[in-house]
Amino acid sequence: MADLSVNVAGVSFKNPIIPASGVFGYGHEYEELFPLSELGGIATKGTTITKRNGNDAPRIAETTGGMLNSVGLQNPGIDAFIKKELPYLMQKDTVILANIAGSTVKECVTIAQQLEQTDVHMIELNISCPNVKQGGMAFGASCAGAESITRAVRKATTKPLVVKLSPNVTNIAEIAKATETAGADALSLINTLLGMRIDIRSRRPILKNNMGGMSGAAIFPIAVRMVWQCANAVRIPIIGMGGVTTGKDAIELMMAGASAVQVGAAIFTDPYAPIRIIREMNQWLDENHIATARELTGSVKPW
Amino acid sequence: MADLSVNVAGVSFKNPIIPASGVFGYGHEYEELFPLSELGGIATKGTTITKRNGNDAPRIAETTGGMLNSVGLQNPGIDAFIKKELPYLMQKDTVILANIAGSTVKECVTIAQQLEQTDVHMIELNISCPNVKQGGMAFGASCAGAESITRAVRKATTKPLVVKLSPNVTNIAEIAKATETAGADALSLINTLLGMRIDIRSRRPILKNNMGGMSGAAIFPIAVRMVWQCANAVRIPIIGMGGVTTGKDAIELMMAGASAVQVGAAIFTDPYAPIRIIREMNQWLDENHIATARELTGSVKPW
Amino acid sequence: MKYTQGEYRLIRKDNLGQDLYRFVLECPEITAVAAPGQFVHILPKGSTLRRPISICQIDRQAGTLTLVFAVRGEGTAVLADLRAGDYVDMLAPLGHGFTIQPDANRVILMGGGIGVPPMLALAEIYGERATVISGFRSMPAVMLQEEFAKTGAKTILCTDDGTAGLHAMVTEPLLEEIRQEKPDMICACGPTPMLRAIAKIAEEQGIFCEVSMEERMGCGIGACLVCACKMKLANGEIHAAHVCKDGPVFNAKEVAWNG
Amino acid sequence: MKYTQGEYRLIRKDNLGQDLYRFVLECPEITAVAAPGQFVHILPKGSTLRRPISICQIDRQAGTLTLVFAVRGEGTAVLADLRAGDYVDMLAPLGHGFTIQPDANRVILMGGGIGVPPMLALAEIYGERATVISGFRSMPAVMLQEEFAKTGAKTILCTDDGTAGLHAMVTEPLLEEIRQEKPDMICACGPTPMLRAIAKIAEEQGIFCEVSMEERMGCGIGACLVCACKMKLANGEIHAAHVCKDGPVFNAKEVAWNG
Ligand SMILES: Cc1cc2nc3c(=O)[nH]c(=O)nc-3n(C[C@H](O)[C@H](O)[C@H](O)COP(=O)(O)OP(=O)(O)OC[C@H]3O[C@@H](n4cnc5c(N)ncnc54)[C@H](O)[C@@H]3O)c2cc1C
Ligand SMILES: Cc1cc2nc3c(=O)[nH]c(=O)nc-3n(C[C@H](O)[C@H](O)[C@H](O)COP(=O)(O)OP(=O)(O)OC[C@H]3O[C@@H](n4cnc5c(N)ncnc54)[C@H](O)[C@@H]3O)c2cc1C
Ligand SMILES: Cc1cc2nc3c(=O)[nH]c(=O)nc-3n(C[C@H](O)[C@H](O)[C@H](O)COP(=O)(O)O)c2cc1C
Ligand SMILES: Cc1cc2nc3c(=O)[nH]c(=O)nc-3n(C[C@H](O)[C@H](O)[C@H](O)COP(=O)(O)O)c2cc1C
Ligand code: FES
Ligand code: FES
Repeated sequence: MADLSVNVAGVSFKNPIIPASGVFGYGHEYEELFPLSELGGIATKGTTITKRNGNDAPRIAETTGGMLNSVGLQNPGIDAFIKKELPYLMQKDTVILANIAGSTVKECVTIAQQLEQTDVHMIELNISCPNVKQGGMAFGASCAGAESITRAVRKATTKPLVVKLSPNVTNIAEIAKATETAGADALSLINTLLGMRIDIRSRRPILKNNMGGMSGAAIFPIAVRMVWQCANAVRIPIIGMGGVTTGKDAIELMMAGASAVQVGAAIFTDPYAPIRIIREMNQWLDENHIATARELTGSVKPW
Repeated sequence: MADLSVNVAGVSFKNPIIPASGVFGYGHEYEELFPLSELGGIATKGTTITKRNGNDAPRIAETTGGMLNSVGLQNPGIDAFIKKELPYLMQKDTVILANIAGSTVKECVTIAQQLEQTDVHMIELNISCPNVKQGGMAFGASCAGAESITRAVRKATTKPLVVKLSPNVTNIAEIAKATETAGADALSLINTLLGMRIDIRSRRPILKNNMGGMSGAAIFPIAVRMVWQCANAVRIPIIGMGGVTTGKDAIELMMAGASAVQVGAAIFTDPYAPIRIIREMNQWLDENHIATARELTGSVKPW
Repeated sequence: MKYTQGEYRLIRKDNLGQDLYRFVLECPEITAVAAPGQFVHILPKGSTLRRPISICQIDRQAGTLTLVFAVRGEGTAVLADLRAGDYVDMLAPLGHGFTIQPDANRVILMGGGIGVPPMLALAEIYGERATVISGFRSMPAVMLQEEFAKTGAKTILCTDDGTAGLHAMVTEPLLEEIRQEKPDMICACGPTPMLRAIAKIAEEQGIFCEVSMEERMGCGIGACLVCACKMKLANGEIHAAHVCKDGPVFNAKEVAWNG
Repeated sequence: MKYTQGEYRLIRKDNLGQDLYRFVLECPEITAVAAPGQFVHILPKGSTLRRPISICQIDRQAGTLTLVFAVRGEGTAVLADLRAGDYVDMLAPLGHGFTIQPDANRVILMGGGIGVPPMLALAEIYGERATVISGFRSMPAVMLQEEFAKTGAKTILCTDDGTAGLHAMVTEPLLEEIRQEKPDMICACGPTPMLRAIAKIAEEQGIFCEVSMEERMGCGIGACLVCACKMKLANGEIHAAHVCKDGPVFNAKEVAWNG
């Protein structure tokens, strides 16, 4: 049994695997299948100040090796999150990352301030949601935007602050640097890539929102590249994600520079994916006589 | 039999299907399998002024639903192209798009001037190659870069000028507009997305160039989205590509806004892909009682 | 809710018509807890997303579930290629089924097209107390009429083109049946316009009505919020419920039909 | 070059050792034009890219090709799951084989590991005029020795760990064989360090030597320029040749071994 524990920005994880924000709700539904305590952590659904119903359905489409979603940040709002969801989650003996997604800097600051009063372990600031008209990706698309929102939220919280980056940019390493400068404790990437599918019979986009965010195995090479570029650009740790489906994928992303790994769309294909990935990592490490998962981080040797 | 003919920037194609630059060489090898005259057109391998050997091997890696390449513009140089390859191609009764990829504006202008003396039908200016250190994607990553190189090449040629855009940007519609303003007659998109894969046993990137361009079915939703965004931003026609594998994919990309469609990685899976796609388009149009392929272009109705 | 995920053996496969298949699957632990109106979430090999298919019959004794599905796209085409003896990856049983009223005297079950199969599990419960009104486009699409007859239920068949049964929409015999004797409940599954029309009739006549809704899904268990369906809350507010967990069966009155 | 693409029937499949398989495929139009040293480009179901596999035996009369491959990654694992009777998508025969010298008196065929199989098609041509030196890591990896013996060729077996045959690198018996009688030609296939060592010996001894090179491929027919292999031109310039079309068999002297 290899030692799978990792540390990200001072927070200890029993293993590096974290269901990604948005695919896992607040965990309840998966407790029917496995104990949440087996997970390294849980990233909760993006929270706004007030309740949001999200975009109109259909909100999902399949693509080769992946999928598109346009949920659009449906959530019960920060008060309901803190009162109804968090107390339950905080008992689960796993790291809780509260994903926040305000549509203005002020809104994000308010949410962070409210979370400051809770026991949540980390804040994951989503500056990269492609499915909302205001805020979301707009913050993450420029260095100035990323820097200013990070700086503001940084001031509002003493909790470890993870900033979640968008892949829909020309130079993600520059944005990573701006975020580091502004005080982020860690980065998480990648969020979804903006995509579209059309039903050719009806000549209408499949998603009611026309476009949506692409995730799943198809985007994995882009995630590996971006994690590697960011790891070369910043000193803060990176939580990698994007298309991770197997233990080997998680190991590859860690070699590229990730300290921990989130799993999204793969959970739709296999609801046990996070647990399977932990088991597969363990097995590969043992077979290759590697004692700790930690030593994988950033160990790729470029040509 | 539906009428498959299309017109792009004044050039008539017998059908909308064109093997993409880089996957089809100069066509010789595929003549063993089918007559080149069955194709709508052929986009030739990117040409520089002098001969280039390209990057070191390995230059290819497989990914879920796609692949990465890092060929890096190996080609015999413009003189050899004009003397040895073009005369043969020009006899093939299909539209020839000469793809050019200089590493400086001046180089692109020189190549365009040399092609001006030939019968080649269109010039496809590649401002988006992710696999070379100079030029390439650097031109295509900013509006100013795209505009200045397009303007310079525009002055150097009277031939229809197609500018090939990179998907590795924050806002492709803005770059499309800059290119239109600078005098492009058409756009082609998307080139490959920058990606990476690591061999976890050796902890080395699979590609000797570390990173490479991702193509194939996996990127199709991104191509549909970008073609749609550009079609909504410019008035010049668009040649769409990126992951097209079936006749239905080609139809979807045309509905998103493409007037013609290039086929790349799919040819590696099925060397008959372009011919099969033409047949499948024909069949779908007939089944759906659609008389011409032309009427597909831009016919999606957004929600 | 109690669900499991696993590979279950396909013990029988029948072709019920063009692009229409019936699967009988051996899955005792699912059968033990499944109820009419619930669905299974099947993974076609090679797909990222699972496909929701309603439960058609539940045989607790044999430990088998029956499903009926139409080939619509790539995933259902892959499923249609499976052979008896193959294994099927299912996450099931999911969702919220129809309310079962043990004391009901009269229940009307309404199915339209591929919405007909889930009515069978209900007909097997209500037997002679049920009237099944099923509608299809045309004769070749008609299915399961013998199976419904076997339950003892009264069956009324309609086709849009009159090639089999009544040349009528399902709402015509529904109104006639209500006139004859007001039912305790109406259960319905089918295309949204049909459900909307039935819901309107039920509301006007003051009959309790449940409808099974369709929406594209991700997780299938209520975690991803993909399968939104708009509901009117008592206070008039619009709320996005989720077909996979809050449904697929909803009280017809609560659905925001124009939302 | 003349090649075709199609689905060809796998008529026999043997397991030759751990993760090592032999396929016999029925493909008369390919067999008719195939030559030793050429390869086939096989598409595993679900892959984007084909896998190059060398031709091991060519039986023109039966219209069959034999291939031997090791399971290395996902694609070869999918191939290993095929059963006799299944169809295999091949683009073949591709590339440039070994120069056949009908008048040669003595040819040395050198194979290392999974580079051994292509030597069999040559041994079947040269028979007693051939000496086959094959090297493997260890006994369990040894293969095809009986088949080589049947051709009438002299066979010399080496293993890195001495568990079968000589405890030696293949270059040791090569030097010994050359000492005994200088061959007209050396043909080799195997890992690059082995080929480099053989090329050096051949050059020093002035023996014509051809080597089969490996590189990752896209199209397999010379169009995409993916499979670059550096060659020294006569003028000393370095040129990127392509394994799929200019090779896989190259004159050992022309390969830029350090490039
Ligand atoms: C609760 C529920 C119960 C259902 N019961 C049945 C049934 O008993 N028999 C039956 O034939 N069909 C049923 N359907 C519809 C069935 O799920 C779709 O026909 C099927 O998912 C289409 O998949 P595909 O691979 O053929 O299409 P594709 O177009 O390849 O599917 C792509 C994606 O879209 C989704 N999708 C496409 N159409 C639908 C749809 N109409 N509803 C939901 N998702 C869709 C798929 O699940 C998949 O995620 C049910 C749907 C729901 C929501
Ligand atoms: C001309 C030639 C002849 C060959 N002959 C044989 C043979 O007779 N028997 C045999 O077992 N192997 C042979 N190989 C090697 C064989 O092609 C690889 O082992 C195989 O492609 C690996 O595929 P995979 O699906 O197992 O690996 P994956 O890692 O899943 O493959 C991913 C991609 O990388 C490519 N790739 C990975 N390793 C290699 C490699 N070593 N060489 C070329 N491409 C590679 C694959 O083709 C595929 O495109 C030959 C290679 C070449 C170039
Ligand atoms: C249905 C769905 C909903 C998502 N919602 C959120 C969200 O609320 N906040 C967020 O930061 N990311 C959200 N994401 C993005 C994922 O957290 C993750 O970044 C992305 O899906 C890439 O990982 P994957 O390829 O493993 O899915 C969502 C993704 C999906 C598929
Ligand atoms: C091996 C390879 C080489 C390529 N070379 C070029 C090139 O020289 N010039 C160019 O503009 N695009 C080049 N491309 C990009 C393709 O023309 C096309 O834009 C891209 O592959 C997306 O299409 P696809 O998904 O259908 O492959 C190359 C692509 C591949 C796979
Ligand atoms: S499908 Fe995930 S919430 Fe319904
Ligand atoms: S693989 Fe395409 S040129 Fe060799």
